[in-house]
Amino acid sequence: MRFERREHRSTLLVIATPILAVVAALAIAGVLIALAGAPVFQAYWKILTSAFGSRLSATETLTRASPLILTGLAAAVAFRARLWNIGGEGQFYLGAIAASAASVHLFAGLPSLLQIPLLFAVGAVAGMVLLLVPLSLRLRFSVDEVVTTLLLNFVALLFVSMLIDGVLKDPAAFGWPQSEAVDAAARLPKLLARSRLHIGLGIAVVIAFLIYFVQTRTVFGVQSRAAGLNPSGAVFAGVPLGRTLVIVAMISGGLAGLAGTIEVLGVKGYVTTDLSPGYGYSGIVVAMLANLNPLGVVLAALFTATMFVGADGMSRSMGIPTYIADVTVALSLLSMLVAVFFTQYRIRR
Amino acid sequence: AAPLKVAGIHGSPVENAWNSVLHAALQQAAKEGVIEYVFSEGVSGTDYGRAMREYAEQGNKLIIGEAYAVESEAREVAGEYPETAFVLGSSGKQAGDNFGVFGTWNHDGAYLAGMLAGKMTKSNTVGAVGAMPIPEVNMLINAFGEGVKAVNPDAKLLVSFIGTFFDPPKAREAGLAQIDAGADILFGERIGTADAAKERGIKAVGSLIDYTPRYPDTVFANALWGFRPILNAAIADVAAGKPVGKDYTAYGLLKEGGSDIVYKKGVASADAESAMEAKRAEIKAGTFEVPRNMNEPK
Amino acid sequence: MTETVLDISNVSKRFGDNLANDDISLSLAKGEIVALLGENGAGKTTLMSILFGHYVPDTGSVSVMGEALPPGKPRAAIRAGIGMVHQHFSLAPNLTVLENVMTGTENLWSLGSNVSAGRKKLVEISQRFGLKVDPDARLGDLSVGEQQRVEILKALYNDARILVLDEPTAVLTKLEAETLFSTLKDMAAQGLSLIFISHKLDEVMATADRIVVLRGGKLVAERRAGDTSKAELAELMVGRKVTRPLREASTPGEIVLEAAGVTVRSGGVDRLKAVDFRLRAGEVLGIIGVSGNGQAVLAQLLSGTIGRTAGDLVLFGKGVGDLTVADAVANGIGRIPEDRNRDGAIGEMAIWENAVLERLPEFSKAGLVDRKAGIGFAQKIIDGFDVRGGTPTSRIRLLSGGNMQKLILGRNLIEHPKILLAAQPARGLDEGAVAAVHERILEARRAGTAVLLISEDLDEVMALADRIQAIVGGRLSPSVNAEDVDAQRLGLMMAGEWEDTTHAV
Amino acid sequence: MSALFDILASAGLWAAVLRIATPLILGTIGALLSERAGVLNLGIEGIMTFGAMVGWLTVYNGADLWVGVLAAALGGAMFGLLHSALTVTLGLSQHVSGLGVTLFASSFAYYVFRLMVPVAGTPPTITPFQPLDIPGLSSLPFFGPAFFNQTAPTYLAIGLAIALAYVIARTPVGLAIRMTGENPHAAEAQGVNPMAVRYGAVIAGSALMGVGGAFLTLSAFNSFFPTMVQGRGWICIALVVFASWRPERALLGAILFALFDAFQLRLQTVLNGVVPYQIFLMIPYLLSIVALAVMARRARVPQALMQPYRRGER
Ligand SMILES: Nc1ncnc2c1ncn2[C@@H]1O[C@H](COP(=O)(O)OP(=O)(O)OP(=O)(O)O)[C@@H](O)[C@H]1O
Ligand SMILES: Nc1ncnc2c1ncn2[C@@H]1O[C@H](COP(=O)(O)OP(=O)(O)OP(=O)(O)O)[C@@H](O)[C@H]1O
Ligand SMILES: [Mg+2]
Ligand SMILES: [Mg+2]
Repeated sequence: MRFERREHRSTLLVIATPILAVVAALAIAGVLIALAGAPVFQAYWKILTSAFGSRLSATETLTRASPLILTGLAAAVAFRARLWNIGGEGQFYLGAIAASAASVHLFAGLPSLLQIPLLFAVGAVAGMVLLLVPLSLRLRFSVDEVVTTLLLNFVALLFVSMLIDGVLKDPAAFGWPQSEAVDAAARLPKLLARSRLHIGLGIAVVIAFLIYFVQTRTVFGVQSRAAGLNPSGAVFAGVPLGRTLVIVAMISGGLAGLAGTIEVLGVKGYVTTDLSPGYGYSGIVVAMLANLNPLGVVLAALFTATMFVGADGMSRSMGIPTYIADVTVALSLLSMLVAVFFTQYRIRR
Repeated sequence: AAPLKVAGIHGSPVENAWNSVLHAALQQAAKEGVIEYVFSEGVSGTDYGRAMREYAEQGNKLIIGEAYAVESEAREVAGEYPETAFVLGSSGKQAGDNFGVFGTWNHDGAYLAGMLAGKMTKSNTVGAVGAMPIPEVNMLINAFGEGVKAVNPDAKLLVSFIGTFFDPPKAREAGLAQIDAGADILFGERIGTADAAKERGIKAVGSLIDYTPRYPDTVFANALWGFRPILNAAIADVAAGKPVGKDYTAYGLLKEGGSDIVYKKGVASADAESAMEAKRAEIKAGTFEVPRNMNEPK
Repeated sequence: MTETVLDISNVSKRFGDNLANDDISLSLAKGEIVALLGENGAGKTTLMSILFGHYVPDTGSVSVMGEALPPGKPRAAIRAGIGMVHQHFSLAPNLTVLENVMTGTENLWSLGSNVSAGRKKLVEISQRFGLKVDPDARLGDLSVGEQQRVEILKALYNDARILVLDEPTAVLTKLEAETLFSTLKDMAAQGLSLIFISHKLDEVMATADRIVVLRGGKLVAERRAGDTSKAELAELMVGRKVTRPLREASTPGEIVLEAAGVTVRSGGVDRLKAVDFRLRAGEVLGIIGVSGNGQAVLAQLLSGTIGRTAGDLVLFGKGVGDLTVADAVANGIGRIPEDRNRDGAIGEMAIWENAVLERLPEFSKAGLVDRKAGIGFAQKIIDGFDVRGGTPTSRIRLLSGGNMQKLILGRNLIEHPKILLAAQPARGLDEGAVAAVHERILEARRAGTAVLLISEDLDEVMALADRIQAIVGGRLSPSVNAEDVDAQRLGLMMAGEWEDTTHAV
Repeated sequence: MSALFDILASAGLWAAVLRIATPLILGTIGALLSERAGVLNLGIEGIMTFGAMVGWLTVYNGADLWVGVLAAALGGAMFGLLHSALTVTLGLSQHVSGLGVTLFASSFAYYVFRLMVPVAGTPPTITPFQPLDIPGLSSLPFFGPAFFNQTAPTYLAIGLAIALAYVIARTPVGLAIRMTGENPHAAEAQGVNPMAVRYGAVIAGSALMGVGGAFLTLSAFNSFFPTMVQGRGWICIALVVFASWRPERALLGAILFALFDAFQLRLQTVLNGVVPYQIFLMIPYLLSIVALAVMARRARVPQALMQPYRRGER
């Protein structure tokens, strides 16, 4: 058996495979649900209604998708240029802590219209800086960035933990390790009252379109792709390799930092070490599901959020262990990865 | 009356001692037919707000849980669901009519256990392993230390924090480290500590739940905390249509029957035990109050 | 005829829509040397991969010494005595020579490896066949020629009785190639049977007993070496008469590019040492040399991918300091890189993107790429330079080497550059493609383009260049007129002996 | 200063070091084995979690402790099979598949645990491995309590690391693994099936990871809890780099890291929080990055690491 790359993809294939993947994932999850003694089809229905069946569930799904779009874009942009940024989680946290510290200690009192953009910039820069470290190691010493970015996640998280346990600790938080709450003017406006949905979703979607445009239409987009696919060929064609990768890293790290910023300003208001349930890591999977297409990232993020919020809510209403939510997400991600593969390859003897 | 619909939202897995106290009380109440109980565990800060909202929308009347990592958001949610009563573990204050709080004040028991430990230590060094230096943990460890010093002013207290709420092997390592540093009795604010004591054949004190059955030869005393009195008070308020926006902490005090010490008789000397029992009676009578020191123990 | 050691019968193999091998039968006698000839993509490597078990044939079978080989099992092929030297080296740079050779040769589950026995055997074989290597050297530290030796030793170590070599000389110098072939002949005399693939007809004629020609996946001809000629073979391969174009006399114009005392230092070594040359419009200046002597550095310098350490570059009468890629393109310097897959193309990108990548500023407005114009440009190249096998939007990886080379040539020549820098422009190409590339270069020369041709292939340089300079150890010889020299003289120049052959220009 | 020395001179510290190191040794050599064959396995965190759970559950249901270890190995191998199917057969991106496996294996472990073990107030326990009494050695002064008072799996882990070092450096199968990690095409050309080698290495490596996780529940502790692996898997990934892909150095690296950790816990009792504990925890990660920067020049990274191998594709 071997796999042969498809040169053409039929529309049917592109639509049918992901559906098959979801069906497969739900079938396996169904077995586990049945093991818990719950009626399987009712559980499926609950997954759907818990994700979209009410105002609350729909807004929750969208709220959860927002940071995933940004971390997914961060991964997609970098992977396009073959910059393996596995450090989205760390960049997310650094962005969050930088923005919240800036809001408390630098920009407190500034009006929203001024403060929020400033904080976005601060958070994005923090994410960039964290990614520029492994990038410069790669450019200078040719150190593979997969492991370095991965390791920096833990350094960043410990660093944040140290800050919120030290200099940035909120004195009013009863000793709980968390940062001081951001300025009220720094909180992102809600899209809907009585929900957690904030304008971060809109920002994320707009950025997705922007990136799509940059990648497909601009000189930089073509050059960064060339740099990723064949560095020495790109150099021969006059692509400034180092500069291109630096810009890519800045965009990627910046987006992950921005994700953290938006999450902290939009949802929580302060930083703890459980601000992110792995958004940085999920972003990588989201990006792969989307085949690194920025618009696809929006859909993949929505899909991932739907699966999680749906299954999580289902577990609560069916009274089965909460962990089924993560199981379902993992299964859908894995089967979706396989599905994406089969849209690109066919089996040959 | 139909049983009250109650939901529990646990930030940690329900094996975590603190959550297990809530969980056991809730399960017991459900078994007695007082309430109908559903729960979620291991709910992260990001998901906590949603879980609260979902349970509120599903028609639960009382929601029990922990606001520590989500203090402001929890109050926000309560504001949005005025029909639902929320009673959450918190270091903060109650809010509005439907947001009540409770603290974990089993420091009375810790003080009393400290009195036993102070008399038992031969190295004049005792240890305490805690999660993080947050007020309630500090208060507990400080109370234990005060109890030790009350009977043995020369004794030294070693304190370690493991930096997380839930890593038993790590708590065990921290306990071993204290034993290596000379401690011969450990106060295990965190589960795992007693395993170190057991391994080295010394004695340990448990917190929140009764660890003695689990470590029969090791854990000789426990600073118990019971949630049932708090739960009962909250259920009664909800059933009576009274606002729950108050502080339920006091129901957890020894004086109110919410917490206590349980200990294995005959491990400490008879003198030590009777001195301790005398103090216990004073606390019950309200004539003695264990100091509440929430500063990080040094 | 003596005993038959190998029998390939009725092998067919299809990749997608492409019938790579079409009912091919071939046999090999003990001690015989067979050359396999064919255009790029004719199916030679595919056939050998089937023989070795890398690929499973759709139909047909292979048998060795009368015993059928199970398909798709390299291990079985090795056991049966087949050794293969791959077109692209299959070596691990981080392992030692001995480790590279010994991999897979012992029972995988034995508890220890008999390294000393392995070393002994390797030394023995290397002495017997005259292939000297240091068993404990790290492979990555060896030269390409030495690596080629390790490839062959690997096959011999497995007691190969049939040795298959896929373009073994593509990366070797003429001298290395000659040594290799004399070794191969010795081996054949000792009873080894050989199949080798080559595009170089001289080698084929000089070495093979029998020549087999593939075209479009079919076996189209079989000749004994004595009964054929280069011309006939070229025609059999391509299916029509092929003749390499001839250089007509011309008068060069003014000097367009001049190097005076240019030195390039990198990694603490002077890669180019005070190099001087002058290039005139309408002439071809050939630079010959054994690989590793600085021609790659010279090409990089003029392509704008590295800078000088000392000396001056003068372009159209003006000093340019260091040339960047953008300068080069803007000044009308066309560039054909030595390694088309590594430098000349981004395999996963579309043909049109590859066509415009180095001149994106021309095909963009305000940072936005004009896709339509780019596709139009690519189509013009495809039409004008007879690039077959793809449309502007298909990935360039799908083109065969010859067609990719035509595209690269096209993107440089279509706008009539003033200077063309051509590094090894015909490397690895089949006879038909070579002729096409040469024709284009001479056409550019007729139109007044100044061509700097860097090549290791003396025949190519003698056919195309007006003047020739040799590069040895980073030094450039004075130039000689092509008319005044023969292969022998050039050989001496490449060995660094040019003092007495100087002809000033 | 003397306080620091006292800590280093205490037998308890060294006993703790070996104990803390054991799961790291197992996880690291597991990750190392599969990386040597060219496959990065970021599934390790989840695989260790699953191993911890399934090993414990097996013993809880009445099986012998060693049967628990075996179950953890099998459980790990199962996820190794999944990771290989995705990355070796299909050639999917290894880090993405690994992250997926981690998410799946850990949540699956929690779910199964919760289904199998009814929620009780206190976590149910088993009787874990007890320290082995090695005649003659265990009673030595200092050395006895420091090094010869460990449970059997600790000695097993050390033995396995040494054995793996031997296998990789000195045996034909080790050479085949190295060749596959350096250049799978070359392996194939020598009659070694790189797919099979990768499957084998990933599966065996994952089994080791599973056993590493099981150490936490069968020896270091006696119950299973969700999230109990606490990032130890990621430490192992760092340690592989730190060890420059050599099992014997992985052994040292794990011990060094454990020394940091044990020392840090003891230092708290002395320094009482002068240096934030986070600093200590960061050190192994930062050291690995530095080690990588120093080593990358010498190109000791398996050259085909993370490169999918597809037969018949160039
Ligand atoms: N792995 C593959 N997948 C798909 N098609 C292939 C593959 N390998 C070869 N082909 C097809 O088989 C044909 C023959 O290729 P092959 O490599 O055998 O040519 P060749 O004669 O060795 O060429 P060259 O002289 O350039 O080495 C090609 O034209 C190509 O279409
Ligand atoms: N893996 C592959 N998948 C699909 N097509 C392939 C593959 N490899 C080669 N081909 C096709 O085979 C044809 C010839 O390929 P091949 O590599 O043999 O060309 P070539 O002339 O030998 O190139 P080079 O000179 O670089 O060796 C091309 O059409 C190419 O697209
Ligand atoms: Mg070829
Ligand atoms: Mg070929």
